[in-house]
Order: sequence, then C-alpha cells, then structure tokens
Amino acid sequence: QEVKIGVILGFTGPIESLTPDMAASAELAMKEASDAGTLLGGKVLVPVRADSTCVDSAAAVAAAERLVTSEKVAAIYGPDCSGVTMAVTANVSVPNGVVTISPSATSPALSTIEDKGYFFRTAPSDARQGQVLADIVKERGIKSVAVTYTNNDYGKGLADAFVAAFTAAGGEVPIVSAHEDGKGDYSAEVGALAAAGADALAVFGYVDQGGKGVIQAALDTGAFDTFILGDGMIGDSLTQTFGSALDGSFGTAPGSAGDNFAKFDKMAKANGIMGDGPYRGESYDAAALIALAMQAAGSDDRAAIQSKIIEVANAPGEPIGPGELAKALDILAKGGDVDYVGATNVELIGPGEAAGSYRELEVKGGKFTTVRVR
Amino acid sequence: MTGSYLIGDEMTGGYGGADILHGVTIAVDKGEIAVIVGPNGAGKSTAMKAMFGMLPLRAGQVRLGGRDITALTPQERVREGMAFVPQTNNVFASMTVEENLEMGAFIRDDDFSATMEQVFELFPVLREKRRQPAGELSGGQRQQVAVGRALMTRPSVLMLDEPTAGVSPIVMDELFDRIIEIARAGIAVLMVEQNARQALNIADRGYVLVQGRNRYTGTGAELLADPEVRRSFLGG
Amino acid sequence: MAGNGLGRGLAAFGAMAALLIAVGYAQSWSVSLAMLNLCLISAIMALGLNIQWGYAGLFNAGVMGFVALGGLAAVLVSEPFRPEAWRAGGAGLGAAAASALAAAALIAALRRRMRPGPARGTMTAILAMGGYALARHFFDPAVEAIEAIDPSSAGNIGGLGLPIILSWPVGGLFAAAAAWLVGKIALGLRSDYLAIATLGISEIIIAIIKNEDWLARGVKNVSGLSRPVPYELELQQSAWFVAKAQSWGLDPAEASGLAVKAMYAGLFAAVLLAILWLAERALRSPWGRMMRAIRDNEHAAAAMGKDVTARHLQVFVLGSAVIGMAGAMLTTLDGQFTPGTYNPLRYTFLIWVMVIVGGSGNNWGAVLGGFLIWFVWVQAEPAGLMLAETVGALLPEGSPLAQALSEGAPHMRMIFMGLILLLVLRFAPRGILPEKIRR
Amino acid sequence: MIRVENLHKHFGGVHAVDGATLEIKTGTITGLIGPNGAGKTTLFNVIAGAFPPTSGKVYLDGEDITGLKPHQLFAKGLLRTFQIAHEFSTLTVRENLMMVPPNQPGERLWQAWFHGGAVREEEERIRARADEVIEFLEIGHVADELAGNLSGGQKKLLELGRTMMTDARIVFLDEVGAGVNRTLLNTIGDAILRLNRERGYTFCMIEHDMDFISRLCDPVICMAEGKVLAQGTAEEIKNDERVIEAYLGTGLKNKTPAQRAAEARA
Amino acid sequence: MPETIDILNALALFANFVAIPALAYGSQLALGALGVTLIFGILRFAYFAHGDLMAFGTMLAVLTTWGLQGAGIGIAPLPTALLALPVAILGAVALSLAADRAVFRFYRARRAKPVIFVMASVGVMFLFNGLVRLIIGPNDQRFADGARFVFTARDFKEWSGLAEGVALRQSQALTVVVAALVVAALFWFLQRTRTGKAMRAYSDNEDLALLSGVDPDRVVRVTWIIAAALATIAGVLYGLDKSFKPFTYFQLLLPIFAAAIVGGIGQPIGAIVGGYLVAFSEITLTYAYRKFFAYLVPAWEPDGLLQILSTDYKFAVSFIILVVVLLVRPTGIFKGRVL
Ligand SMILES: Nc1ncnc2c1ncn2[C@@H]1O[C@H](COP(=O)(O)OP(=O)(O)OP(=O)(O)O)[C@@H](O)[C@H]1O
Ligand SMILES: Nc1ncnc2c1ncn2[C@@H]1O[C@H](COP(=O)(O)OP(=O)(O)OP(=O)(O)O)[C@@H](O)[C@H]1O
Ligand SMILES: CC(C)C[C@H](N)C(=O)O
Ligand SMILES: [Mg+2]
Ligand SMILES: [Mg+2]
Repeated sequence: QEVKIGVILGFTGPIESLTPDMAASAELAMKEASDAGTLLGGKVLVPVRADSTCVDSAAAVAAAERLVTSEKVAAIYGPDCSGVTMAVTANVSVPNGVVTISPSATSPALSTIEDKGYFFRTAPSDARQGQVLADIVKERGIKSVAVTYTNNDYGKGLADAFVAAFTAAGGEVPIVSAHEDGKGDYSAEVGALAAAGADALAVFGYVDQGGKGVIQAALDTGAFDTFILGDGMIGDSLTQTFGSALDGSFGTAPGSAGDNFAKFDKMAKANGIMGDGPYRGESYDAAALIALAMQAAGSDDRAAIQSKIIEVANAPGEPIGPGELAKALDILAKGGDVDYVGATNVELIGPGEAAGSYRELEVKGGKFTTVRVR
Repeated sequence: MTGSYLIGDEMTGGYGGADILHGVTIAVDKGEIAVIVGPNGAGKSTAMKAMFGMLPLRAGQVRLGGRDITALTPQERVREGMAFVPQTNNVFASMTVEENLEMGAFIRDDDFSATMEQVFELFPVLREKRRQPAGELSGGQRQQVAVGRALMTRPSVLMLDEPTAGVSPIVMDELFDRIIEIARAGIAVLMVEQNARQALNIADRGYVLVQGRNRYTGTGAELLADPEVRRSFLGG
Repeated sequence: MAGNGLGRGLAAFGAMAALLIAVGYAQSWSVSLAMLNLCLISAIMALGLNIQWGYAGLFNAGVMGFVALGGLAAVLVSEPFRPEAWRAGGAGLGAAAASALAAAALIAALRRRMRPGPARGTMTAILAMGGYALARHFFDPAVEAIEAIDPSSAGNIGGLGLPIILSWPVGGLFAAAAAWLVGKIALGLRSDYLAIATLGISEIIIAIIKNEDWLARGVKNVSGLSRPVPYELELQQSAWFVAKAQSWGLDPAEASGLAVKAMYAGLFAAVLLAILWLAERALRSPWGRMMRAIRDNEHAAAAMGKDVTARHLQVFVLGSAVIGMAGAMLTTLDGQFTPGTYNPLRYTFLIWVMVIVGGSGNNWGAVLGGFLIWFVWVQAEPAGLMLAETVGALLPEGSPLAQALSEGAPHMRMIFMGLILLLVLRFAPRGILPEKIRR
Repeated sequence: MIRVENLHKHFGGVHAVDGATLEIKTGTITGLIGPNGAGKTTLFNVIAGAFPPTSGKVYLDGEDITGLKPHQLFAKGLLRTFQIAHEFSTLTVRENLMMVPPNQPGERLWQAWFHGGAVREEEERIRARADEVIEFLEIGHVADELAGNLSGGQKKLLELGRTMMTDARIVFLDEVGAGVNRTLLNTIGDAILRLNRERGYTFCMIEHDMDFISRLCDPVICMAEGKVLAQGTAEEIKNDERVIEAYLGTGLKNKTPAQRAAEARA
Repeated sequence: MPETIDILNALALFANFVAIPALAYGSQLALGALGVTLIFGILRFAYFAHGDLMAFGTMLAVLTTWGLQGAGIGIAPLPTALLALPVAILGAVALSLAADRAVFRFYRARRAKPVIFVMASVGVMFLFNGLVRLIIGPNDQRFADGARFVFTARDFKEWSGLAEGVALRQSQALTVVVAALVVAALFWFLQRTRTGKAMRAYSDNEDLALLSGVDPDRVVRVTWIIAAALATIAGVLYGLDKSFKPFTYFQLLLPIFAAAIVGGIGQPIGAIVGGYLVAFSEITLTYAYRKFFAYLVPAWEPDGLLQILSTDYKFAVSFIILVVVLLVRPTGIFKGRVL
C-alpha cells in the first residue's frame, strides 16, 4: 500500500536552484524507509510534489490545500521559505491537522506562531546562528563589520540577531544594508558598504542570488576581501565561482560536520544528488522524521504522526544516523525507542523549534572546510 | 469603357458587415481625369479603397491595362504604377516633409531629386517646411504633402480622395492646374471631390455615386449641365 | 450581461462553474472552495483595474502597490493596540508627521503666492529639504524606540484592535488616498508614461512597507491576524458542528475546513456582487458614456465641457479603492501580511492578464477573467506536471528529452500558463466577453 | 464679445500666430479665411484653451479668459469643432451627441447609482434632442453606427451636430464645410443662419469655400502669416488686392476639357 | 585645502565605486532598452518577453561557448563567448521569427489594439521562460573566460601609488564600447538607409506605408532580427559581467522598461540616456560619501555616512527620478511616442 507524503518547495521562483536537491534528499529518505520493507508492515511512501514558489503565499496555500485535501497526504515535508511556511501552517496544516516539517524555514518568528503543535522544523532558528556567528567574528579579532542581508524575514532576522550579538560583544557595525534578490546590479550596495570602512563584510543572503552578486561586486572593486557568510551563502557554487579569492572568509551553517553529515553527503552523491547546496541534510532528516513517527505511532493517521515526532527525534533511544532508517524502523516496530540524529544532529525543542549545531566553515585554498562545530 | 486603362468593374463589397458598394463601376483612361462625386457616406472613398485593394471584394473585379489585378495587395499595386492619396491619415506625421516625399519615391531606384523639385515648385510652402515633421503642419499644408507624396511615385494611375479638402482657393486652383497637366502627360487621374463643380469642370468623366450605386455617369460637362445632378449633389 | 452577449456570458460562467465543480470532484471540494475564494478576490481586483483601464483607458501598472496598501490596512486595523509602542514613539511620530504636514502646507501656500520661476523652485526645494530634515529629526529616534520593543515578535506600532472586516473599507480608503496623491501628480501623463509612473510608485510603496519595520514589521511579516469567521479548530470542538458534520457523513476536520472557506466565499461574493452592481450601473449610465467618450478622445471631451482631469482622478481613485479593498480581503484570507510576496508579476501583470483575457471594458468579462486566470495559475502546476508526465511516457525510457522533461516538470507550469494565455487570446482576441458596443 | 489682443503663439521657431488682434462681435457670423498655415486653427486652439498663448490676451465679454481650460470655456458657453474630426469612435453617433449636454444628472456617480428615475427622465429629453439633430443632418441611417466607422464627411457633420446639442453662446467652426457635400452644406448654412438669428448664437468660422463665406459671413477676417491681413464685408475682402494675391488667386491657368472642346469646335 | 593626491584619491574612489560601475550597468540597461524601444517604435507594443529573449540568446551563447571551450577554441584574452555570439544571435532570431509567425502576425492582420499585443507578449514571455529553464535549468551558469580585468584595483594602486584603487573589468570596457557602436549603427541604419526609413514609415502610419510600396512583412522581419540580435548581445555582455541566470534576466525587464520610457520610448538615443540615468541615479544617490569627502575636506569629520538615501530604497530612488523626469518632460527626455 502507498502512503502519500507532500513535498512542497519553491521549484519555481527565487530559490528554484536549491530546491531540486532538497526535494531529492527528502525523497531519498522516503525511499530508504520504503525499501526497508518494514514500514507499517511494508507500506511505501510516495512523495507528491507541489510548488510553493517560495514567495507567493496564496499559490503556496493553494498547492498545500491540494496536497492535503485532494492527494490526502499523511504529512507534509516543507515548505521552504519562512513566509510561505507561515501561510501554509496557519491556513492548511493547523486547520486540517497535518504535520508540516520544514527543512529550511529559519525565521525566528516561526518559533512563536500559533501552530497547535503541527509545525516542526529541522533547521535551528536564526536567532542562534546570529549569536554563534558573532562569537566567531569576535574570536577572529575582527572589530568592525559591514552587514548586508537579503530583504526578507530570513535575512533580516539573521542580520538583526547578528548585529545585536556583535555590538553587545563590543563590535562595531557601521552600516547595515538590505539587498533585493534577483536584481541586475549590486554596485550601489557595494559602494555604500565599502564607504563605511569596515574590516569585513557579512553577507546574509542566498548563494545563488543577490548574496553572490554582492560578493562578486565587492571582489571586483577590491572593496572587501574577507566575507562573513550566513548559512544561505554556504554552497560550493560560491567557491567554484570565486575560488581562492575567498580564502580567509568564513561562515556558519546548521548541521554537524561530523561523520554523520559526511555519510549523508556520500549517500546523496551516490544517489545522483550532485549539488552542495544548503538544507539537503535537513531535508533528508525532515522526511526521515515523518517516516519514523509513522512507524512509532503504528499508523499513518495524521494525528498519530503528530503525536510521535518529538519522541523519535529526541533522546532517549538508540541514536540513528543517516542511512540507518531500516534499523530504526526495526527498533520501533519492536516497540523500542530511537533518538534520530540524522545528517544534521536533529534535536527538536518542542514544536516549531529545533536545537542544532552549527559548523564553522572557512574557505581555504578555494574550498569550504569545516573548522569546527559549535 | 470596358477597354479603359483602370476599371473597377461591378464592385460589390464592404467592411465586413453589410455591403457598402453594390455593383459600382468606375473607369478611367490614360490621359483622362475622372471625378467621383456624391453625398457623404455614399461609398466614394470605399470605392477608391476597393480599387486599391484595401477592401475585399465580394464580386466584381479590378483591371489595370486589361489585366485582372483583383488579387494584388496594395503594395503590389503600387509597383504596378498606381498611386493613392487617402482622404484621412495621409501623411507620415512623425517624419519630416522631405522624408514624406522620399517615402513617396520608395519604390523608385533612380534619382528622384528632379521630381522632388517639381513638387516643391508646385507647393512652395513645402520647401520652406521641408525639415519640419508633417504632423506639425496646418491642415492644408498636410494635404499638400499628401498629394506631393503621391506625385513622387511618378505613377501611371493617380488616385486622389478629396485632395482639395481644406486647401485655400489659390492652392486649389494650382492643384487642379497641375492635375490637368499630369493627365495631359498621359497619366490616368481618378479623384473624389466635394468641390464638385470645380472638379467636374476639369473632368473628362464624372460619376455620381449614391448609396453605393452608380447613379449618373457622363462627361464632366454633361453632369454639370444636368439640373437634377446640380440640385441634388452640387449644391444648386 | 444583457443583450446579445447574454448567451455567451452565461455559457462562459457556466463553463467556469463546471471547472470548479470538476476540481471539487477530481481533487477535493476543499481545493475547489479555496480556489473559489481567490477567484473572487482576483475578480474584485480585476474589476478595479477594469474601472481604470476599461472605462477610462488609464494604464495603471501599479496594481501591486494598492493591493499592498489594502494588506497594510488589515494589519493596522486588526492588530492589537500597543500602548507601550505609542508611549515610546507616538509623540515622535506625531511631531514628524506634523512637521511634514507643516512643510507641505508652507510649500503649497508659497507656490500659490509666488510666480513660477527659479526663485520659487529654490524656495520649494529649501522648504522641502528643511521639512525633511526636521521630520527625520523627530522620526528617527521614535522609530528606534518603537522597533526596540520586543523586536522578534512585535517592534511595530500595532493596530487598532478592531474586527478585521473593517479593514476592507479602510484598505479601500488607504488605496484611494494613495491613488488621489498619485493621480494628482501623474495623471497628466499619457498611457505608457502613466504606466511607468504608477509602476514606480507601486515599487516605492512596497519599498516603504518592506523597510519601515515600525509600521507593520517590514519583511519580518505579521502573522496570526484575526479572522472574520470562526477558526476550524473552534468548529471541530463545537459539539453541534461535529454532530452536524457527521450527519452529513463528513469528517469533522474536513467539514470545518469547508465551512470556514464557504463562509469566506459568502463574504467575498457579497462584496463582489455589491461592487459589480455599482460598476455596472455606473457604466450603463450617462457617466459611463462620458467616461467612454473621454477614453476615445480626451481633447474632444474637454471641448465638450467634460473636466477630463477630474474624471480621470475620479476613476483612478475609485478603481484603486476597489483594488485596495481586495488587497485587504486577500490579507484577511491569508491571515498574515508578508510584504516580500508582493511582486509585479503576480500582483500587477496577472491582474492585467485577467482584465484583457476576460474582456476589458466589460465588468462581467473582468470578473470572468479573474476567475479563469486564477484557476489556470493554480492548476497550471499540476497540469504542467501531467503534461510533462504524459509526454515523457510517450518517449523512450531514458532518452535525454524525457530526462529533461522530468527535471524541468515544474517549469512546465510557465509553459502551460503561456499556452493557455495565447490560446485564449487567439480565439477571443478582444477578450472572452468583449466590451459590448451598445447600439 | 470675443476680443483677441496682440496674440502670439510660437512653436519653437515657428510663429504660428504672430501678433493677431481682432474682435468677434456678439450676434455676428464672423468668417476667418487665409492661406494654409496662416495660423487660423492655432488661433482657435488658443482661444478655446487647447494650449496657452506665448503672449497676448483673450477676452470674453470683457473677462480675461486667457489660459482657461476647455471645459471651463465650455461652461461659459464657448464651443469649438475640430478641423480634423475628433469623433468619439467607440460611441455610436447618437451617443456622440447625447454626451454633449452639460450638467447631466447621470454624469454624477451618486445620482447614476441611486437616482435612476431622474436620470432616466433627463435621458429621454436628451435623446429626443439628439434625434432631432440626427434628422437634420441626414444621418439617420447611421445613427446607431459607431462614429469611428463613419465616412470622412459624416464625421464632419457629427462635429457640427455636437454644437447643436447645447445652448452655446459662441461657436467656433473649423472648416466644417471641408469634405461635406455641397447640397448638404447649403442646408447646414441655413441652419447656421437660423441658429444665429433665432437662438442668438454667435459664430466664428474658418472656411475655404468663398461662396459659402459670402453667403453667411459678415464681417470676414483674412489672416496671413499669423497676423490679420484684412477685414471687411465679404465683398470688400473678395476685391482686396492683398487677399487675392495671398489667398484667392485668379483661377485656373490651364484650360478645362470643356474649354478645350469649345476651342476645338471653333 | 586638500592636497593633490587627496583629490586624486577622491576621484579614484568615485571612479571605482560610482562612475565605472554605473557606466557599465547603464550600458547593459541601455542595450536591453534599445531592443525594447525598437520593438515599441516600430511594432508599437511593449514587448514583455524581451528579458526572456535575452535569456534565451544568452543561453545559446553559453551552450556554444561550452562547446567551443571543450574543443579548445578560444580568442584569449577576449572571452570565447564573443565567438559564440553569431550562433546565439541566429538562434534568437529564429525563435523571434517563429514567435512572430505563430503569435503576433495574427494580431497584426486583425489590427488588434496594442494592449492585446502586450498580453500576447506576456504569454510568449511565459513560454520563453519555461523553455530556457527546460533546456539549461534555473541555475547560475558561468561561461566567462579570458582575462577578467583590464586592470585590478591592486594593479592600479601599485601603478599610481594612490591609496584608493580603481578596477576596470574587461566586460565593463567591452559593454561600453559595444553599446556605443551598436547605437551608432542603429541610428545610422534607421535614419539613412532605405530599410530604416521604411521601418520608420511603417511605424508612423502602416496604411500609408503600404501605399508607398513598403513591404510590411519585411519591415517586421527586419525589426525582429535586429531586436533579437540586440537582446542577445545585451544578454551575453551582461552575463559575462555578472553571470547567467534566467530569473535575473526576467527581473532586468523592469529597469530596462524604465530606461526606455524615461529616455523617450521609440528613440534609440533615449534608450541609451535612459539606461545611464537609471544606473547613475541608483548608484550616486545611495553612495555613502563620507570617505569621498574625507579626502576632499580633511578638516570635516561628519558622524554620519553621508548617504543621501539608504540602498534599501535604491530601486525606489531610481523610480522617483523617473517620475520627476516624466513630470518635467511628459514624453521622456527625447520626446518618445505615445501609444
Ligand atoms: N504643434 C506645432 N508645432 C510646430 N508648428 C506648428 C504646430 N502647429 C501648427 N504649426 C505651424 O503653425 C502654422 C499655422 O498653422 P495653423 O494650423 O494654425 O494654420 P491654418 O491657418 O489653420 O491653416 P489651414 O488652412 O491649412 O488649416 C503652420 O505653419 C504650421 O506648420
Ligand atoms: N472602416 C469602416 N467600417 C465600417 N463601415 C465603414 C467604414 N468606413 C466607412 N464605412 C461606412 O461606409 C459608408 C461609405 O463610406 P465612405 O467613406 O466610402 O463614404 P464617402 O462616400 O467617401 O463619404 P464622404 O464624402 O463623407 O467621405 C458609410 O456609411 C460609412 O459609415
Ligand atoms: C531555503 C532557505 C534559504 C530559506 C530561508 N532559510 C528562509 O527561511 O526563508
Ligand atoms: Mg470619403
Ligand atoms: Mg486650419
């Protein structure tokens, strides 16, 4: 028998280049769970994709509505961007009682929405990332930082968190300036940022979007040579483009560097997910959580799934890494307890909030390398 | 008449709705001036357009020099030596007077400066205004540009839809003079006129159209002499 | 819809209804109702634009800005009152507004007194800059104080704490006020120049809403707006409702969703019908005749004694008010205000497509266009996927084209949308329900 | 009634109107003639408020009306027609006429919405008046046709018809006769005379048909190069040397076919 | 008084962050606007698919470039993409002609209103949009090779001994030069050649053009050929300077339209001036002038950044400028036509 799972991401729109790999990672987890053959006694998870467009909440709600009421999915993986996530949660997930696990909606505002326990996320809130990043900058002895962020709730939230933490620690932020994604030219932003005379430039944007454009313009004009990168900026397309010109730049991304992520990455590559964009691990984990909760509840009923998510995600229980879903399903089938760790060290702090670790990355020799995990 | 150089024979057609023309026949020979008169909305302009291929005909045909040209597009007819000055929208408003005249000579490959000189002689004001966009001219000046443009083609058939509307008497006389000369040079001239008495005066042939039908046909003098025509169509 | 178009109109609306019903059967009633709600809102937006373009030939390329203003109204009306924010920054905001107004009044007075010329220009500029500086002097600290209050969940001035349904007329008022200002400035411009001016102004409105966090949290969004209808969970907890649902053989959760959507649909439909009635009555009156005359030839209309500028301003304001109202309704339905979602493709051009495809100048056409285009916009996604699948299935397994198709499936949405648009325009070039020429 | 004082209108380097001073007396039918490009239409445009003059003044009954907007002038009873017809092309002929009367209650939205009765009554009245005009202009068969589909001359008639839809005090006619059938033009001339005598309309008309001018107009003003060249009765003007040279000319130089035929016979 | 070297430093600073970027961006916009303005001027509608046509042409250039690079063919230090340009132009021309045949010709024959053309072009825009993404995907593609810089900021500092560097990218220089050449050529073509005049005549009065013997099909064809070539050139130059991403090309449409209209739509020169106006107003009004004045007026130590407006409003700023320009000159700087 088949159990449908909604996969709703912005396949078109401003992050359309990230989403194919994210979806594939989530579907990888579903396939792994199904292939185990032990899911609810041999059920198969069937992903049903829908387009969130990342920005158009009306379209996203319509798509989610279709998933829930027409496709009758048991749970939803997604949406991706914080804005549409909020809309889908309020208008579709809560009213219909469907679990929604976003891999990437990181806005701090999502921590406090009225989700009646149906909204989860596998990526931690940006409130923490800002703090972590500020610590790193401070430790590296950088005193003044110019900040630019993508003008949405994610960028703004992260920038606010970073600026607050950094100035509290005695750092100086002479200029904070938003940039719009997908625009043709970022010379104006770079001109203004450069003129403020800071030691480094913090970029809180998207790797394939304005963030990259800003870095390009900054490098071209010689305005900055050290960049501080938020999670959205971590991706190999950045280093492929700029190579060792970025050496010495650093940043953070949710996730553990440890063996778990490497393991996942290998698995993903082996399954044809060739990119290195962010949120692949979180995607895999989000889908895995759905499968495990289902198994723990012993049913693909929507409410039942909801009741078990936290339980399978957190301790106590046997730690489960990526690629070990079969084992976890077995344990659960036998009534045991699991603590899903996954690719990104999943730890849920109640609905709507995930703890999590961050990797501190630095560009060395034109490659992102993990310096340590915090 | 069936042997005339340009003939619109039993033309029937309209703009998509009901027919406007009902079996109208208009003909003109080389060296001749033919004038169409009639009340407003009689279908005079429509007949002209039909002869120039700007209106699909449901029946009838148009022949030029004995050849059936009913199927030709307007620009093909231009290449066959026909020239037309429409009643409205007859200049390139954004182009200068000179460029308007040059467009008249668009299909000519030879040197047309002599023709342009002739046009300037005929309408001296155009020489003054040669660099001004035609859209900024006065109504009568535009009319002169429009006729000048058609003359630039050096056509074998010249069709004019109310060429003298809005031009001052002195220019009208000159225009008619010039038209007589053109006709004498062996060109077939077909025109619609509301200054009907003057026009019929210089016409070899006259047609009175009423409600899309031929009502009277004759030489210019005959029509002028017909009291019924005078009273009903020429203003007494 | 009277006269010769009646049959065509009935057929078109019948077909539209059939489409929605088909979705109800094939996908679900919930999807169908949700779509209906957005269809209704889209129809109102299209009506507003039709009033401007169809009646008067005003090229408003700034629909998005007015929609957003409506949304802003929803926040400012329904959010709870935040006394602490007003204590912190209310005085400063007031002083800033007062100085801006004073400067504007001074400039206006000056311009009336002085003759045009460089002196007047310089004085205007000096006053404007002085006013700006003074306003900023009060404004900046006030904003800082407001934004400092609980920034992660508030940081704005809040609202009036009134029922959100009041924001619909208020949204109309906001948009009307903005339109009045825009119109005063830009209505002297002709067609495409007016278009670029309105486009620019709508971008400016969005920029302000996005960046002025004290107003409505900017890009940090406002969520959890109150509702004019009950929450699904409330219904699910009401014994009466559950019993009723079960007696109809429905799952209570599903039934609650349907009920809520149906209530929204009722409200929206009522608004739509009221506006449609007014619009039709106006169009068929001598007023409508005058507007069509102005659209055809402004110079002649002016020579016939019609005050073209005033009439243009009037329709521009009216149309914008309708659009603003729809904007407030949309935000009400979403339950959140997300300035980042306002993009011209979705909120300006799509509305234009609705009006043109429906039949500009014809109110019923605009409504139909709103329904149809929204339907296609939403259904293009699954349809595109299906198209990709069916074509892919015909191709040999593993062929590169099939591969490309399956990878590109989401983009089929665009292709599908484009195809529909072109097909409709091909077979109904003046719109599905073209403007009727009264004879 | 209308006094124009030292009026100038320049378009860049072109001095279309170049110091024209003239007067149109109440109750007259004043003819305005002059070579093409003399500045007649431009003068009309300035008087009717289509654009402001470069310098100079226009007075209506002693009141300075320079630079007023067309609709304000309309309210003062000043009406104009266009040399190049400005019909409302997507309105029918009847609607073109019906839109003219001022202060229609139905043109105010509130009344259009909520006072249907009053609006309907007024419409009946206006429609009746429009039908009279239609009949008069002999365009009954196209009364319900879109004005955009009319023939060139019919559009001219419609221009004229609009001036008959309201009680104007002074009407400026810019070549209503051009392109109008002469028999019909005679009827129109009668109508203008009647409006002038019976309803007290003052007219000022640009026309190139001297017969028509002679029949209707007194006085006649001839403009040239932006200035007033001559002024007087039609007879005086016709015999004025300057006018003949600049405007009227001395007839055809070539022989007409009839003349040639006569010569050949002789 | 500032010293000479400080003045030079200020100038270098201004050149590096304001003048050069604005000139390059302005030229990119101008090239795009040129195509829009041409289509508007002659076919009389606003062509919404232009951004996506640029994307399509550039995509072909990218694919061809990859092919050439694979085969080891290049013209270093110039980018290989220049070699690929002719192929790309041919492809874009073919696509444009096909679109005209399938879509626009129908409406021309029916003499539909301009707004119908505009809406049809929105449909075409969706199609192109999907097509490009189907073929090359939505991602960023890099295809620039050859030397990136004519000189870098560091080169400049070493050479001049100034504290401020100036960088000039090859793509920037290329863009400015090409823009100048293309405008000159287009201007010459429209004003002086027979075909050019026929095109202007057609745009002015279609019926009368027919009566002068102009072949309308030819005019339309030539228009599309030029427009597609312009779009491809603009797209490739933009892509070389920044990168190729379909979504960005769509987004460029707005500033391109703004540039075309403010310059006076239908006027080639207007497109150029409009492009620069948009670019310069964006950049000069949001630049923070503190450092600049620090060089010029060393005694003055302002506490702010001396930024007229925050970059948050850069898009809005350029539109305010547009609105102001239009209020002063209601048909654009160079008296464009009105629909
Ligand atoms: N908008 C304009 N721009 C430049 N020149 C203009 C403009 N309008 C009119 N002119 C010029 O002003 C002069 C007077 O034009 P006007 O239309 O007033 O003449 P008119 O006396 O009405 O002539 P006609 O009898 O031919 O209608 C002409 O030389 C014309 O070229
Ligand atoms: N484009 C059109 N579409 C529909 N009907 C038209 C169109 N043009 C003209 N007609 C109609 O065709 C009839 C004849 O028009 P036409 O222009 O041939 O008259 P005409 O004899 O030239 O009159 P005039 O002397 O007034 O110019 C008129 O009744 C007019 O209403
Ligand atoms: C896909 C992500 C980059 C989305 C981003 N973290 C957001 O919350 O909007
Ligand atoms: Mg005619
Ligand atoms: Mg005139």
